[in-house]
Amino acid sequence: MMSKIVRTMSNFLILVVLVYGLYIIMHGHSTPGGGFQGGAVVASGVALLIVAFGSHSIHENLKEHHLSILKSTGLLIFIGLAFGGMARTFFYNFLVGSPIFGHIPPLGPNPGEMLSGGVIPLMDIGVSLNVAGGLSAILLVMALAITATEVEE
Amino acid sequence: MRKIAIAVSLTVFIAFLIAAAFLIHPFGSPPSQMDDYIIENAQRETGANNAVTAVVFDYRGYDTLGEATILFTAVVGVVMLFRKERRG
Amino acid sequence: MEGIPFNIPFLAVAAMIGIAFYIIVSQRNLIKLVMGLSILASGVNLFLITLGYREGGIAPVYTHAPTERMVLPIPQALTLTSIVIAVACLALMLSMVVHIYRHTGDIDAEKSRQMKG
Amino acid sequence: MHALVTHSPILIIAIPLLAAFLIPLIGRANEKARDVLVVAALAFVGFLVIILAKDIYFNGLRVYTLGASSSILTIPEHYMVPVRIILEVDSMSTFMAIITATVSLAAAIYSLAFVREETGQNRFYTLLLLLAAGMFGMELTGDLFNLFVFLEIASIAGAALTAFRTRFADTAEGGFKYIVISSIAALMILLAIGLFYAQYNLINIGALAQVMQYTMLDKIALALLVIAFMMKLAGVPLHMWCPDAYSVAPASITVMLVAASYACLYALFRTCFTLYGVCLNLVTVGWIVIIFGLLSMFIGVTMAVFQSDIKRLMAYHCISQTGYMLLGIGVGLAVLDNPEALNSYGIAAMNGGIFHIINNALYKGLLFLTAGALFYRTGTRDLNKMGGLAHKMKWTAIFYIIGALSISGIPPSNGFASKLLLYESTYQFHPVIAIVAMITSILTLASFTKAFYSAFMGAELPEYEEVKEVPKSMMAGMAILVVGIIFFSLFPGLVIDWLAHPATEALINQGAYISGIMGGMG
Repeated sequence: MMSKIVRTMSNFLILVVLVYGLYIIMHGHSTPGGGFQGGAVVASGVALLIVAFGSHSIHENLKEHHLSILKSTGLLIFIGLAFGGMARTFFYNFLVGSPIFGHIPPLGPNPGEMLSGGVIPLMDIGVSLNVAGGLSAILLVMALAITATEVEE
Repeated sequence: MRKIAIAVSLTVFIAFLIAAAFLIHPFGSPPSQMDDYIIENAQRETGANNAVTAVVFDYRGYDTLGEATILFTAVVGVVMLFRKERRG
Repeated sequence: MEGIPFNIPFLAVAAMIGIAFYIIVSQRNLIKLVMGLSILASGVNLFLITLGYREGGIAPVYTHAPTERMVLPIPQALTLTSIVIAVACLALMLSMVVHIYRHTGDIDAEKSRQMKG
Repeated sequence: MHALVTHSPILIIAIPLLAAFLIPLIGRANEKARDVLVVAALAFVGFLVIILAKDIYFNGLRVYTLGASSSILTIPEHYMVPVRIILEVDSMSTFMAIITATVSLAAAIYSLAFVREETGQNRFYTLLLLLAAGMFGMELTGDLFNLFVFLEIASIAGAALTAFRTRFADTAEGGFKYIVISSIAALMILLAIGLFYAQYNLINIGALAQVMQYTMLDKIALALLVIAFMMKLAGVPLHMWCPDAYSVAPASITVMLVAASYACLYALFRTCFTLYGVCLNLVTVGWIVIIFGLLSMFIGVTMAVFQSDIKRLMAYHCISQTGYMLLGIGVGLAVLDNPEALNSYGIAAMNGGIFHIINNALYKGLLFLTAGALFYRTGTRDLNKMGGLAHKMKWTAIFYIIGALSISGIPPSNGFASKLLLYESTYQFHPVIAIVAMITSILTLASFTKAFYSAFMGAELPEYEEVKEVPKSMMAGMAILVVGIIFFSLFPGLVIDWLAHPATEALINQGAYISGIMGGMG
């Protein structure tokens, strides 16, 4: 656990980090970024908390199985969307042209649109849940391992 | 004896790497038949402005599934290694 | 690259991979071995990303794009995949090193039986 | 039914993945449901593999383009190269998939009792399914980068499972060696993929094979690929990790790791025959493979004779048996552009080598499982500490005898059938090879007889008074493999005609593989 200044500041900074992570996740299909990058940013927020508050006090609120559920859910969303195209082929982008995220932007350089890309933004969300949960779990477990604490089943 | 073998094979390996660096296409002008298709058609086919994301989640989405699975595997592995084991 | 007689970026890749292999075969400390592998992974990633560069190209994103000439998108996707894979491997290797340290009290490859990368 | 066959290549990979993602959620709620899910998923995949294999045997190879509007649309309309990831399945792929499906089903059923006392079972089964999915992915894909990705899934899952029993001192070491070797091999493969991409801007195996020029860069890439796959399948100069990893892994996982090393063997064959094919300097490359094979055979078996740890002994035999497969395939490769020699003994040698893969997966798997059964009851792997167990563990002893007879190539067994094919054909290629192969076989028999005597015969030791037969699910896991061995011993001709020979044909016929991707242009 670090000093009070650091803890107060990280309480504030975690919001900024999370908002930035969400921005990167949600705009993956129109600007550089995406699920992996945004998920890593969110996980870096967890790293900030672990450094500021110490791994034990984080572990009291954030158990490993919460993260496990998070990453399983993310991957199930991802593979579910892939199965969704099964009427044609696995991973077929079945939402292009449909009302949900189906808008196709004008070809060539353009300002970009939020509701385009078909399944891509949804897959971004699934992957980001997996990456955020997974990297946080690694950070938390390894931080606990330094103090020789083992994880409950 | 073993050290000499390692040194020789390492030298040969690095020599081949440097040879490859000279033989490869000049930096900045790669062949691009597969990528040109994506640059031209990614917007039309997927509706995503970002061609890299279009490749990651559409054209090579299956690789990305594998990649997400690898991260999942590694996390499950790491957490499994630090689990509480019943003694005896 | 007019004016430069050879491919400096590719030579940098060759140097990185060579250094990494040297570390892997010469170091006995397991953490250093893992670092060598990490450098090897970075070298290969650098190789993939340099393959896709097109002279004067911009990132292949159409949002507010100034020109039509873009670098190749596929190597960037491949590199993204291989970075994540490298991270995953690194995490697992380090946790195994932690376990080896707990059991033997040492991270020297020679001392804990005949460890050889 | 038709739709099921069309989609079966991807379902074989996606169903274990889906089950693996579900296990963390289901396993917390109900352990029984989780066990049922694991076995049901693997059994269903086995069923899919069989219908896919049947379809391919009758109708030829199948492609599956991921994400395209139709699964057979390998190349986008009005374009000349494939852009998307394509699964390409021929008889060789389904042959390997049958091995993986059988072995993983047996391993999963065996594990039900084997790891019942351990913690972390949810993660164990998740990783087991991911390991199976990684192997299926490697075997069914037609894309080099995808091969790399699934190789990594199999490696990481395998390494984590190797270190599963963390209370023992040497498990983390075994797992660490496995992951280090796997990472180096995988990065070398990635480097080779980069070299191909730099020249041809392609990553699809069939499309690359069509335009392969065999330039200097291609030769470097070939060397990288061959060394990388040799590392992964524990060919002799690069085999040091293998006994350490195999001996510390739980027995059911060792069996899976053996199957994973054969998936790498498959990748090596794909590289040599399909990716490069006739543009190689065939005789040189063929002889390199043969020499690797001879070294693996001989050094593996001589090291095995001195081991007292039963699983280390079997691991060295594993190295030595891999040598036989390399031998058969190497002979085939060396005469690939010589139709006369190919027809008179080349195809026979390849049939023998490929038949040996499935035989070895079955009997080596069975032997590792019996070693696991001994460990389960006695708590040791040291042969010197065991003795007189034949009465207490009757079925395990019988299973061990079946496996040992088969691996040593005693006449009625399936091991004899494949070895005979290899002896006959390699003798025509070069007599010395056949002689070394026979000596290896004799040493194998000697070593397994010794192990049998020290574990099962002799005086009953007082500390094993309480030992009894292993639980039913472990017996069932072993029985699956025994049934396979007995079937293959009774009908070797049938197996060669239906499985091994189509696989050989698929490897030799590079043109069919290319035209599967490129259409009429191949």
